[in-house]
Amino acid sequence: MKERVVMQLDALPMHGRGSDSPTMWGTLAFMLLEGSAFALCIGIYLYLLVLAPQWPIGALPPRWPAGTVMTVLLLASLVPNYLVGRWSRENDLARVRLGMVIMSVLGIAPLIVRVFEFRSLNVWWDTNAYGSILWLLLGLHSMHIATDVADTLVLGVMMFTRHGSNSRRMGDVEDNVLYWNFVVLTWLPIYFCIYWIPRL
Amino acid sequence: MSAPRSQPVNDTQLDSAGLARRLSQTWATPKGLWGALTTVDHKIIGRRYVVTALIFLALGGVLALLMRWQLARANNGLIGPDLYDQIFTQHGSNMMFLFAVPVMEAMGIYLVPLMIGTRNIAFPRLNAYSYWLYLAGGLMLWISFALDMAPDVGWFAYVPLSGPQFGAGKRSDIWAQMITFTEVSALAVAVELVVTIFKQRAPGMTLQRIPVFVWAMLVTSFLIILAMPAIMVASTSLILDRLVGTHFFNPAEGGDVLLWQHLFWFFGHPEVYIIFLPATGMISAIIPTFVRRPLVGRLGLVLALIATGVLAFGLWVHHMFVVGLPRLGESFFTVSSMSIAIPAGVQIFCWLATLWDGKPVMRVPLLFVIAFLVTFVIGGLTGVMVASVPFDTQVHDTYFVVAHFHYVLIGGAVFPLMGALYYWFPKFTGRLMSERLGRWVVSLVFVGFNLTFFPMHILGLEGMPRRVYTYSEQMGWQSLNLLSSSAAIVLAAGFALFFIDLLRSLRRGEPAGENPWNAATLEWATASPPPSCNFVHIPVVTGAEPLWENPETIEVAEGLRADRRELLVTSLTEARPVARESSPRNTIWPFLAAIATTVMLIASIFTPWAMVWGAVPLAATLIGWFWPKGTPEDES
Amino acid sequence: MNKLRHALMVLLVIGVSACEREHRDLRQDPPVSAALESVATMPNGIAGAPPDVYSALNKPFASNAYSLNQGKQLYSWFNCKGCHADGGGAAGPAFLDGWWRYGPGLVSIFASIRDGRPAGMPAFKDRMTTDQIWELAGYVQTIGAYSGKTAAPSRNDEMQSRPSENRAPATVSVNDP
Amino acid sequence: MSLARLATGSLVCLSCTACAGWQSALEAHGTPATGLLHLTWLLFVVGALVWICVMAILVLALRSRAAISTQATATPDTRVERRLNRAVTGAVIATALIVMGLTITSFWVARVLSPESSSPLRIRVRGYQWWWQVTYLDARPDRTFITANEIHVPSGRPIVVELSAADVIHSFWVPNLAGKQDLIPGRDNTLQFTAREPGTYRGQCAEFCGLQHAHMAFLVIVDPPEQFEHWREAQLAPGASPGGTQEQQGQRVFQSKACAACHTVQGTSAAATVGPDLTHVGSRRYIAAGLLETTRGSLAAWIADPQTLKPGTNMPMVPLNAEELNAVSAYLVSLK
Repeated sequence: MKERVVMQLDALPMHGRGSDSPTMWGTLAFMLLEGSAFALCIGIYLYLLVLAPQWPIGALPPRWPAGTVMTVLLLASLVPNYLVGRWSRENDLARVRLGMVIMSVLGIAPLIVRVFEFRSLNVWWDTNAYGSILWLLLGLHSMHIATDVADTLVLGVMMFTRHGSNSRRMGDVEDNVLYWNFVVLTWLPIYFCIYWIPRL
Repeated sequence: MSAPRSQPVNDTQLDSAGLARRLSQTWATPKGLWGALTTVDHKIIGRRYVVTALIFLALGGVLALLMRWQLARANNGLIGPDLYDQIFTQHGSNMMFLFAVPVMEAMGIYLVPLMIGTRNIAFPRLNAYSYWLYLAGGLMLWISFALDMAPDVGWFAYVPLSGPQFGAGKRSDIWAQMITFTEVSALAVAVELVVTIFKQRAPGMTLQRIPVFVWAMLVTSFLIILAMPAIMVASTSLILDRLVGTHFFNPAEGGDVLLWQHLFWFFGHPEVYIIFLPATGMISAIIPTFVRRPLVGRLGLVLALIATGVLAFGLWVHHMFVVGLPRLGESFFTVSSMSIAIPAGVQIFCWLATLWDGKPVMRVPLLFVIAFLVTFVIGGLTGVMVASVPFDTQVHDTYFVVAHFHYVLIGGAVFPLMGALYYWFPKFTGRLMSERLGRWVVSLVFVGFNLTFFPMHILGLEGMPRRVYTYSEQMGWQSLNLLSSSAAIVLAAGFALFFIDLLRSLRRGEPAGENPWNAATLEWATASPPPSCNFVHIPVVTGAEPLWENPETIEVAEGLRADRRELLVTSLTEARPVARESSPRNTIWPFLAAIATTVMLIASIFTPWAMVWGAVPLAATLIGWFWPKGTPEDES
Repeated sequence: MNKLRHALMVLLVIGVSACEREHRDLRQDPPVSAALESVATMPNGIAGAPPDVYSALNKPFASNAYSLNQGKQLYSWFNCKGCHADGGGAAGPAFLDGWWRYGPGLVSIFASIRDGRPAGMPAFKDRMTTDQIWELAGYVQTIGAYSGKTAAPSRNDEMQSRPSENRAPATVSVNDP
Repeated sequence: MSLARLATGSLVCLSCTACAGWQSALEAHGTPATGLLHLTWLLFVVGALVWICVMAILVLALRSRAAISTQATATPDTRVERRLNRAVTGAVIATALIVMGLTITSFWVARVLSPESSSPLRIRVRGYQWWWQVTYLDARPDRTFITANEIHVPSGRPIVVELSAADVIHSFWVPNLAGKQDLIPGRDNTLQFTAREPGTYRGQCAEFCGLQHAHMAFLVIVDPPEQFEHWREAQLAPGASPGGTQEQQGQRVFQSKACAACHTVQGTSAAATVGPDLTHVGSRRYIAAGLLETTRGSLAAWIADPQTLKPGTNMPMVPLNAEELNAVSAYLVSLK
């Protein structure tokens, strides 16, 4: 077919940021996917709760200190997270490097606290269905923290290499910031489910 | 800084022949094994997906013939119960997870980028990874079948039969792990399609101008994203119950047997719409071309797609009408199950109106559309019948339901798929499939299908339950089963002829130009088979039927670079150009990551620690995958 | 070329072993069952040699998932729980601690079940068929196993009393909380 | 043409197989099956009418022909477009009305068919892997008894079957009398029906439950009320003591061999509950859950080699010599 040129594209930037970046939309889609998995696990928790004559089954409710420390830690990490997002939008390499180090630390800390959380659940995964769903919920969220921390660490190291000064990497930092917000926000309903519903 | 970068070459600096040569070199996939393992071209991966899925269709079909042979006579000794259980479970799991969903997604992978005028799918490396994972899952299931350790608990593996106490050995674990393989690959493709359709449409392709097939793939992708996590949570908890002793489905320790059915069918019913909606998209693409006029009620069709997608999540309990749920719950699901017939009605009537006003061209793709309309309406009506709770108590888990879902799956999805393959085969290979053989295929398949599955409605009402490996001669089911079994041979002959035509036309098919059917959508604006970069210049769209509005010339945009892989990112609703995004080159990392995932998943059937030490190589391959390679695609 | 042949050989071996573990042998020919009866026990009735037909059958009762699962069903059907509980031991001795008063061998467990033992273990010679006794013996051996077999059965849909046989060694985790 | 041949073919098959319909939903001998049969015919007629209308539209729409090369009309004129849109909207509204009508009919039928009736006969059916344990309850404990695979009920009286599962999910379904209801481990379901006229109606497990799901049948034998009471008294009596010498030897073999370790015969030392209760096995029409008619020969064949007849069954192959086998089968068939 003959072609008739009606539009020139060379003025466009070589890499879109924010809602123009396909990777941001990809992150959103994966958040929707994992969000529905979390919602289903909370659904299972409530389904088993409704069925059980007494909840929690044959165990004391989990000791809440470790979980609360985790929640405070995660919510606190939102502040540096927001800053890193803003610095990356401004392509400020020095501050982003600092921010990534902070976010790496603020990613590993929850994993350590999470070990204490597992010990304060007062139930094993194979004790009964209550224990099983508790460990599934906590395990699934821990996996998401671990994968996001690994992503933050790799991205952090990358910012210190020659690849760091590329605006594409700044886009990746923005996506990582977006995903960490998701990891923190999905923790809130799980926290309420695990620690406070048995005490209602 | 790194080695001095070569001067950027813009497509405006080259003449059209030089540009085509340079682009095909930039987007090329090397020949040989290394090229095959590292390709990220959506056309190669899409074609590979379709071929693999069709091989699984053929294998599953052979299993169906074995079942029909065993059921042809009462008290037949051909196949024992253990092998029969493996065969019907393998037939079901293979058709649903290894053929139907992947082949519909594969048609999307191949066609969506071409129909929206872009050069590759979004996240092409993820696309390669998804194929390798799908292939690994398929091989695992079929090798287990060859080793007499295939799952034997039915394609929906109800607990407690598939649970820790009654599911001896590793058979149910293999089923659950096959789910993990196919679901991760399906989710990956769904994410790619959503982002491709949202962000990489040709300039000017507003929401009203998106082809209905692309709308169908978009709604299907959202169905996958929201439904598949349910089956992944279900199969994960089943493996945890069997391997580390959790109690999700153990009634004695607070679990519940029905929790499995709720989780499975919350995914199960959207799954059948994940298979059906792309088929409606194919019908909506074939009909306009073969009646020489645009679709009637295009907006109605798109809204019907969305309505079907939303309603699909609200009717899973109609699979559980006889498990003793409270009557109020069941009646809610009767309403939702019946009401999903309305969007289906909208689609059927829009197609009929288009056929009514158009000038039908009796070529093979339209014959398959007619076969679809005749068969699917029967399937849809029996669907409305089983939505009624009292009637369902008589026909649930009988051959009536087997007949219903074959009418809506073979009639509703495989017929449109075969029509679509006849329709797009020239675009895939540059050659037309044979019209003469095609007519034989349609008639054999149509007659064979109806004579095989219509008697099953009667068998079901006469009390023949599902999944029985034999029956006694006193039951009076002998003659209908014999009719069904002999007709299955006609159906198999039809499919065999279809595969023969497919293979024969690869070399000896009549060469087809760019647009053999004078169709309207963008994929017919480029060569057949399309060059590696799809479009030398990105097309600009001004109407819903671009090639019918100006048949001779096509408006294009220029300004993309030719020395690196570039495609256009546009805004979500108006498709305004916003950026020149790069598309990754060939890379081996997705293949290595898929191998690491496969090793981890298969090893985790035997020991839970495999998830821990298996994660290390997986992390390594993922880091290798994402680490920037310093190619021109990385500039910004 | 021999690298490929070597890889195929490895796959074949894995395949055959998987085949053995997962095969459902529903019917034992009567002569084979009769042959399985002839166990040569030592004079004190503790250890002994299995009949050679047992190894000809490729030792199904210790490695076949279906026969171990049937053994677990027989364990609850014939009320072994009455004296041995879930393996923790009550009136009868425990199996979980991995200490076998009459030896850990499959033959001595078979002999214990078939001929009974002095301190109160009844003889099941006329109460169970030979295949059933072998299946039960194979299963009882997995309760006290130190490392979980791939073919070992998983938990029952009953109250949880201890980690299931496929999560051996049960002894270690039974003691801590 | 193929459709016409198909329709006549299926109608012919329909007629000749209806005679053996003792497990067919198309033969109703009780409530709610009769109501369900009417609903089936209604749904079939409505469905057939809708299908015929749609096919008529399709055939008429395909009457004109064209070649693929004919020029496509990119923008058809709006008047035709508006007329077609109105036709489609009309058809969709018709679909909605039909669907609403069917929904309301379904609710009405569901409500009509499940009346709460007074003083039903309560029978407890418990599903095992691949047979049915039937327990007749009574106010006085000594008048409750256990049987297997065959359920006698009085005609004309409402029956409530309490369903529970011992291992996996099964489904209790006797199409001539009622729709199916699942037996779910950990849950108690009930099914209610009333048999109108006496007769023998066959049912079968309808939820895949493992190797022998195909041979897990049961009979519902509807007797006139006084014949039912007579049968019930007979079932309460302990097992008949063996008459002839062969039957006595059979009883001795039964008690000494592995049989007594799984089965119960009331009034004898055999009291194990792993397998079905054999106190009145001779009076049942079938053995092994509807697999074989009850005769001395079938009993001998079943005891001699159960795995060949029902591969995967939990019944072991107890080694008996010919004389013991004859004696045991004579004894069992004498337990009327």
